[in-house]
Amino acid sequence: MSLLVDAFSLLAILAGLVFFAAGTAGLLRFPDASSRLHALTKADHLGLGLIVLGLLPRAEAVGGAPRLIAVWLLVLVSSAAAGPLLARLARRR
Amino acid sequence: MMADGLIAAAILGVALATIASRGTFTAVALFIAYGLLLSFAWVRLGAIDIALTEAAIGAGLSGALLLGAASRVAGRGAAMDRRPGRAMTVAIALGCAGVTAALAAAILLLPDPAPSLAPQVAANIGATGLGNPVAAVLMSFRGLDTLLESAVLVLAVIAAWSLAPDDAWGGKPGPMQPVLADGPLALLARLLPPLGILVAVHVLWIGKDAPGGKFQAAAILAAMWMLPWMAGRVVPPPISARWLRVAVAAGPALFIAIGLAGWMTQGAFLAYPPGLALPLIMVVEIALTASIAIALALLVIGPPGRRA
Amino acid sequence: MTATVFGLVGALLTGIGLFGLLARPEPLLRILAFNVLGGGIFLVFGAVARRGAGAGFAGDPVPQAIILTGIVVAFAATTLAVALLLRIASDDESDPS
Amino acid sequence: MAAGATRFALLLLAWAAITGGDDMMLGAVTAAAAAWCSLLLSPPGPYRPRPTALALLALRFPWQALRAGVDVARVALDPRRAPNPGEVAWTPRLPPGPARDAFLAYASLLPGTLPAGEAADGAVIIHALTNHAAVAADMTAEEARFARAIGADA
Repeated sequence: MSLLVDAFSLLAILAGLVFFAAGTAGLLRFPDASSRLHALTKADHLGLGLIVLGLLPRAEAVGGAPRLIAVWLLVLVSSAAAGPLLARLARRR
Repeated sequence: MMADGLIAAAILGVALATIASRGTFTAVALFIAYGLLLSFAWVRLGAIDIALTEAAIGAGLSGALLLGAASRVAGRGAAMDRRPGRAMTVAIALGCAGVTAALAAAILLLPDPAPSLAPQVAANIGATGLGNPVAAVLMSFRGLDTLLESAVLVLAVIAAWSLAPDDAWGGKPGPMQPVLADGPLALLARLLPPLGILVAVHVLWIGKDAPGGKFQAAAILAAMWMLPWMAGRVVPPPISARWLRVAVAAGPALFIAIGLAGWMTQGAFLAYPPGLALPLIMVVEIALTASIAIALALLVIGPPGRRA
Repeated sequence: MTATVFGLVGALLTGIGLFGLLARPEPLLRILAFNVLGGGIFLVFGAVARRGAGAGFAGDPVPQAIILTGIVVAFAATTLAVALLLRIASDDESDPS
Repeated sequence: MAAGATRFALLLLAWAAITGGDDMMLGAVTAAAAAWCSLLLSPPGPYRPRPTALALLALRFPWQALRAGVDVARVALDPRRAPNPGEVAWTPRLPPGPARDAFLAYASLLPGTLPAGEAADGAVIIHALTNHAAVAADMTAEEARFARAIGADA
């Protein structure tokens, strides 16, 4: 059972890292500011979401798991607002 | 060990890039990354309280302040010194290398076992009722430092305000903000402050037993106040408002009053009566949080500026 | 080990920040360099705190608390420097002579 | 009043999540202050959210986030695929205001779309990473779903 949980954690965290790497690759490779923002907002929060998913079964204290989810939600809200904000500024240049 | 090496290399690379960068905007962006990487270093050094403060104040509030400054001095020939000549640059580099070598030698030649006050803190922490040793040092063992520091913030606000041009004195702090009824910033200004209040109170309250406390909480509250302010959703008070001035000074004033009371009753400035230490410390913590939050926000926004 | 690594990083950052402070003529970059320098000093002090770990604490809490105080005071100094810089810039603009 | 009570309850729940259920008395005081702040910054709007439609939207979101992330990751990591960015003007049905802002923020997390400012005629500029042709229709469909969830389609 715990082996299964460990495998799940490992897989989810590895997948999360892949998306972080993809987001960074997009940040470096994409031609314009808005495309780079696509990479940051979409790949990074998915990566973080997968890492949070992988950490959920390992959260020790009571409240550890909801706190992890709260972190993800806050990052989601801030990236959802920051993406359009920066895209708007980049377009005005 | 590998994590330490990677973090160290990243910090050094970002610091070098900050110093060497051409544009001020790039330099500020790199500096924010520097602050965030430093907080990783603090986690590795077992100093979670410092990591939180560095991320909130060293990277967050400083970043907002410096980005604003960079956009306002961009394209203006602000007064500049002469660039040092080649020989002078080499001399400066040699001198700085000497400073680094001396500090590095001091680190490598530290006595073993290192001198430490940790046992004394552990022996006396029970008297404060606190579980977080850093909070105990800040509020009790070295309470005078914390008191002076909160006074520094009040003085910094006074000094910054006194830089306002004569015709702007008494006006609203900071440059004029355009009112944004809609848009992403307005959305954040609606959504985030209630959640930020929850997180700040949690960070303040948990600070008595775990990493956290007034500075981290005050930095979050300051950001939550500035956000609707920048989106034009709340009207900032003019710096002539009496309640604003009272609020900035109230926390340190209460700290001094309790310190004096300790002098009267216990015979030492800032001594807490036995059994009452924890409630008194928490009252001062809460009052200081409010004062520090307002002071931090006022410092980031800056003095009133000329109306364009 | 960790303490030594970050202590040496602090020493290097102090040198880097000091060089930027003295060698770069742009005022805002000097403010940034001053903060890089401050971060280095704090890290040196933090390495000393880490070596003083004991009595169940991950580091000596006294230097840790002083560093915390230092970060806030350095921030106050930075805001003041920025306010001065912006005031000078706006005076230059309104009075170009 | 009802809006205030709902927000208070949600914020108290958030407190319980963050703290793990400790100090609920302090949590109640804090949530009350936060709810007051929320009402001040964002007075209740005319819409009444529909719980089922909202839950469906929330359940659909992880799938959408996965699609969006895979989409970007494929373009970013595959050297043979290059991004083909472009801008599409799209006219939202939601009137300007918090509801439209919230939808546009939500849309920035959906596959392939990133709102990037307003055009002159009340349209919104959508920055698309690859597939421009389908963007406007997709946005309209998503907007309808979103409007149903927050009760803005009546």
